[in-house]
Amino acid sequence: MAASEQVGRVSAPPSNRRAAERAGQRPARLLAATLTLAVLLYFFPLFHVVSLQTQAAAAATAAASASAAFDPVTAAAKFWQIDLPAAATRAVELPALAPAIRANAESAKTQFSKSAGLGTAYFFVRGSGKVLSRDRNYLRLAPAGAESEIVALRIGPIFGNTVRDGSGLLDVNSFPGLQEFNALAAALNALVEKSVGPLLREKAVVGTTVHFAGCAEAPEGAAEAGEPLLTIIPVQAEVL
Amino acid sequence: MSGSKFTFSFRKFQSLFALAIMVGALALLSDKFFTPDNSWNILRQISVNLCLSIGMTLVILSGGIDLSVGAILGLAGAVTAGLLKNGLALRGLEARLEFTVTGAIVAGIAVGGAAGWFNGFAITRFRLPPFVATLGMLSIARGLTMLWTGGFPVTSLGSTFGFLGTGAILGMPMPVWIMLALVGSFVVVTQRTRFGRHIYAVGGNERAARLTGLNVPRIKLAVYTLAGALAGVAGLIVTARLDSAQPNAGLGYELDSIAAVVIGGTSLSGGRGSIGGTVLGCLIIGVLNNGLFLLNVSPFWQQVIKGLVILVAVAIDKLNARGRES
Amino acid sequence: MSADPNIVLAAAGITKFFPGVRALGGVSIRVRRGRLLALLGENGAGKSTLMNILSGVFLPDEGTLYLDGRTVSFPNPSAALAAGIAIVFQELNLIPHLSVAENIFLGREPRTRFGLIDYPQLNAAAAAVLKRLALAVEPTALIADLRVGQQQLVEIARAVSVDARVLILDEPTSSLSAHEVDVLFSVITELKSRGVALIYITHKFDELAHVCDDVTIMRDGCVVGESLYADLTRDALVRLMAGREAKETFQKSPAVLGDELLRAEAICLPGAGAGRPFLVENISFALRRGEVLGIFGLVGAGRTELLETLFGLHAKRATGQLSLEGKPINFTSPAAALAAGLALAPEDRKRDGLVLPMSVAANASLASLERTLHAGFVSATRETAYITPYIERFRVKTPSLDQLIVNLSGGNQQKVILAKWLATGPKILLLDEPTRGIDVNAKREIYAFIDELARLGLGLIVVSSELSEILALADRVFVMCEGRQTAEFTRTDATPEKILAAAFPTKTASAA
Amino acid sequence: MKIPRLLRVLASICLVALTLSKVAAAADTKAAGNRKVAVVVSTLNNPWFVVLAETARDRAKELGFDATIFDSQNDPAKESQHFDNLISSGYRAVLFNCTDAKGSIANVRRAKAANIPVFCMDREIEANDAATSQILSDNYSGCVALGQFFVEQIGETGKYVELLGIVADTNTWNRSKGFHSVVDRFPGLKMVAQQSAEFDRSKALEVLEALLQRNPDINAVFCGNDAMAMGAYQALLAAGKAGKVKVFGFDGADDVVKAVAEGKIAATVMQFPKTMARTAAENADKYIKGERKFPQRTPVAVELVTKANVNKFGDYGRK
Repeated sequence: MAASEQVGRVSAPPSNRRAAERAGQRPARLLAATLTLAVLLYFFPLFHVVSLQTQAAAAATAAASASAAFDPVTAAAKFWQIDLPAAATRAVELPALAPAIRANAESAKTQFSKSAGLGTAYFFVRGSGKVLSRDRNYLRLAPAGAESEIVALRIGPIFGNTVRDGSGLLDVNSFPGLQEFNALAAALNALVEKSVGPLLREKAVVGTTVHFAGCAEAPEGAAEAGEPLLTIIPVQAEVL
Repeated sequence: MSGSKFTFSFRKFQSLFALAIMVGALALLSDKFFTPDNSWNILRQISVNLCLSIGMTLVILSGGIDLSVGAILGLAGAVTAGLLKNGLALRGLEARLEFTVTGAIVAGIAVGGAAGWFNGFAITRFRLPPFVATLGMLSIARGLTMLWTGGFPVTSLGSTFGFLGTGAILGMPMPVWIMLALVGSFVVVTQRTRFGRHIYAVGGNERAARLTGLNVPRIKLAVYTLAGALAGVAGLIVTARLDSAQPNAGLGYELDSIAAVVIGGTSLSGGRGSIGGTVLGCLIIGVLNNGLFLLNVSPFWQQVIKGLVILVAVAIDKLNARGRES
Repeated sequence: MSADPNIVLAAAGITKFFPGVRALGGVSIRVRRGRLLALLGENGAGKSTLMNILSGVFLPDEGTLYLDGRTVSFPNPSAALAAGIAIVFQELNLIPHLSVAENIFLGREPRTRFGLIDYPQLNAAAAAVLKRLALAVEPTALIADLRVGQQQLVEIARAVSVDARVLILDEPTSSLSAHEVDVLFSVITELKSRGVALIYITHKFDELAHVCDDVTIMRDGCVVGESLYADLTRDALVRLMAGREAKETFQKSPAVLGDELLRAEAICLPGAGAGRPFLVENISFALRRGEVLGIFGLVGAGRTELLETLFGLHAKRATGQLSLEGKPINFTSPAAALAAGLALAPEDRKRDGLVLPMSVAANASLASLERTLHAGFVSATRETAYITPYIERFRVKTPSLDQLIVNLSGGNQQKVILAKWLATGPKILLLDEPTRGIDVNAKREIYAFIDELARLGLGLIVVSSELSEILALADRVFVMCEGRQTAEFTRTDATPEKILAAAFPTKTASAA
Repeated sequence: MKIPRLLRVLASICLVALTLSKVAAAADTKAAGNRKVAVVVSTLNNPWFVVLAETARDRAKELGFDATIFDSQNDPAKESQHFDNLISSGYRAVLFNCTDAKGSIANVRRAKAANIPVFCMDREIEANDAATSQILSDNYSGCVALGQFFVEQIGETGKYVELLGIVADTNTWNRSKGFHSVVDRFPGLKMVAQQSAEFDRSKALEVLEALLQRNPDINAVFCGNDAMAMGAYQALLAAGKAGKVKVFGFDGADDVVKAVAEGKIAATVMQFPKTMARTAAENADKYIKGERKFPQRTPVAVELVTKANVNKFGDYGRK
């Protein structure tokens, strides 16, 4: 039966010869693969080992160059020593500002205020006044030339962008970004706390007169009687 | 049943018909559609999904599902970017490994493969349903990505690495080269290798495959490992294109990928489908995305339309399947 | 049509097309009250398609259905069921993780006043139905815990419980034990006496004598004969079915025994959970080259488990000693058994044997893909060249090698499985119910192949629950019952009575 | 036979989809000619960003543009696709709300190289030479103000928990840093827990419920956005601590502004999405008309909303 011979042929056990050949080739192939891999790795290494000392040195220089790019403390100190005192002489006088606010807060804002970007308006204001009372964070003054009003001077911790934006001199676009601009505000606040705060806390007792220049957020309307018209963060102060 | 041959060949080309209809309609509706620029756009845009979908096709052909590819994409991208940027500190040895671009790429793919291997291990060794095992890996890989990056993107990876995502050779963008190479290789793997045939057998009938002497666990392990490694490649492309590894990169990509595979005619119950179909599936999704964009369709409507297309594709597939089996 | 008031259900001129093929061409049948109509025909003759149309699974493309003389149309199975037509399919359609009672009354559950399922009533009703079928299972048992034969009976119970006017049974006995078949026949007799009309599809002619009244024979989508059963001889039946003269009995050539191939000693397989402590208990035997060893046993006797154990499928649980050609071996996996030269064609082709979404060629070459490699890649040319002789040798009827295996008839599917295993060049072939659900002609062909393979020096183990099959094929028979080896006979001293006596358990408590 | 029918189904579905697109497109298209402006927004999954995107689109339409919104779904890669598409189909300008300060730079640079100006809204990109202008919400400063109010409300001693947003988001940290720049100055104020609730209302509810188990004695909760503030309030309500524990949010969402008025939430910070969106659209208009001088960054101040001034706010801005 021809057909059964065919089954006989194809149903013979699997050729062991071929399997043996394959097994013989295996180590050779493995060797070839390893060699190829080694050559590849030599020309295209996956990584280099760097000791931590070298790396620390490199990191230090990197940090140095990074800080050279922008250092809020240096920038703040420069502004504080040079630009701000010059601007203080051009600040609006409190006796002129106070009645203007009392008359119309909105037009006072358009006339006298400064701001960075869109939004909060600030006054840069100077004047003097007699200390009426004080607590941990504020002095309350009766300003000279506008004795019917009250203003508050901040002597506690300083937060926010009032000092940075109040002078109208600083523009976010001369800094790398908003984060740096905010860091500058914090550095300026620290300078206020360090150089103005202690002086006022120490000397400005009730009854003394304080000369000051400082920044204040523009109010939306005139305050109720007995409440401070402005809350000023002093950047310069002198106690008589 | 001599007619089933005809059904089969129609089935093979139904996605092609759909694609042809869409391309024709879009070419009529928008003069911007059939431009070389826009064509490259579409190809570049589908490259990431296609990388994931090749792996997903293998997994689905084998009768499983992989929900973790998007998360693995994120992890691999983050590892590559992190190694490239910061290297790897060896605590005890007072030294650090500074990775070359090749090294970082290999590491990214290896991490993807390792995560995929773990999927396969959980599925074969502990008999977890693939859905559960890869759902777990989804969360694990996301968490590892967060740990590795601290939740922040890793950026500025250098132009050599960036070439993978933004470069071009002979006028063809790199992601498209990578995609074509992978498609070519895996068409061969699925159609012309024993391993490929075994994937179909395992997905078509796992018990029969086992009784035929196939090492089913080893095949599954390989399939999930490959899917992970391919997700790693996709992660490299995404990272290189953005020059940044986002900790939440790849969020939800597993669903796009499953959609592409299903639209491409691969059966979710395994054993039936092809890489070619998946390429069409990705193209359909890509052309649809692009077309809806060019036609100024509101983003809310876009999602509805995409969902409808998936439903219609699968419904047609089911109708055909019913016709064939009767 | 309405001439005979006894005709309950009639179909006239039913035609049905599937893509590219005409499955039915103008078929007419009549089913009478209180009578059983046997529908006979080879696989692929169109019987199942016709039943699917009668039970509302498909709509016919042409033709009319009449119920009590009135034209009806069943757009879906529930419409047919509502009209009183119930069907038990050949493949089981049960939900494994629901209880027996829940399966029987699925979709028709009795409710309490609050709309919740009334479990006491459900279980009581189920118990009554089970009792009618003499099926000793609890209504609350899970389907998954039942044996296949019991599941088949539950399926029948479901159809009986609807009080159908027409009951269609598609090969109901394929996985039933002889005892269970007897119970089924008495239920059929009872149903007939109550006026139920039955349609019965089977390949086992022996069964017809017990229950059959009318016969309709189909071939190639057409009715080729209608008769009273009493008027037909067996030869006439087979001739009508095959469309040619067919000799039903098979003569095996005498065995030429060679060296010992396989020796099994004290094979044990502990049960996985509840039930018997051992599925296979202390089985020993030897198989020689050129020998066909038949294993007979009722469903659940442990025959399938024994074959699976031999094939390395239960490597972790099984104990005992195997030796191949005199050398002790230990199979840790099917792959190891395959490499040693064993091959197993499983009982449930669709579940365990075939990869349905793959082509004929891919199924046939799956176990021997390494022979089709060219430079490490699967070569379609080599695959075709390698596999074609086997496909032709087994006379597989397929339009092409690229045809999906799912489109082939059961007999041809089985032949592809045999081709697949022969292509690996095995020494020992384990065949578990090799002709289950296969038509007469294909069955005879497969017997001839088994004979031929034995003559070529292979060792074969054939497991079957068909006594005639074992008697026709086996050189030696051993009988299993409840996992144990209860008797062994040579070809000459094996008689049906002796074999059956050994197959039935001595204690009736756990009647299989 | 089935095949032709399937084909018909397929074809008709495609046609329906395309007709739908056409209808939707027609609704979006009024101006003729190429005056296409894209609004690319990080997510539409949060009402705040929907307001931002829709205001930008509507303002651009008022200015005679054909404006379309693109949703990046918080994914820089999707955003990148949008940029590729809009570059190749010739858009005139992009009003842009980025997904990531660093990850989005490459996209903006690609647009710039194709001569398409990009106007950032709300979120900053960390480059000075890529976008034409950036209208930014100053999250840090907003939280500085909120921190000051927090200290006023709680006093200088107490315990609080912080619910962070998505940890990968720059604004999460800008807000947290701004808040801590104030509150950390007061050593009596102890943060007993800091956890992420991913800007999500229901996550915040879960996280705070868990935290309350361990820290039943807290005085306040600071939340990185308003959705989390509402979630935190619900958790406190369930624990019977509403009113005893003060909740602080950020964004100025409508429901929170109302809750501030009712005293359920102590304070939030109003960002002005409408102002930013309108300014960006107007800048784009000016650019197309020929103007080239724009400040790189324009911070938009944010304002503290408390019970004292809540009546001035509403509808994502000042009334």
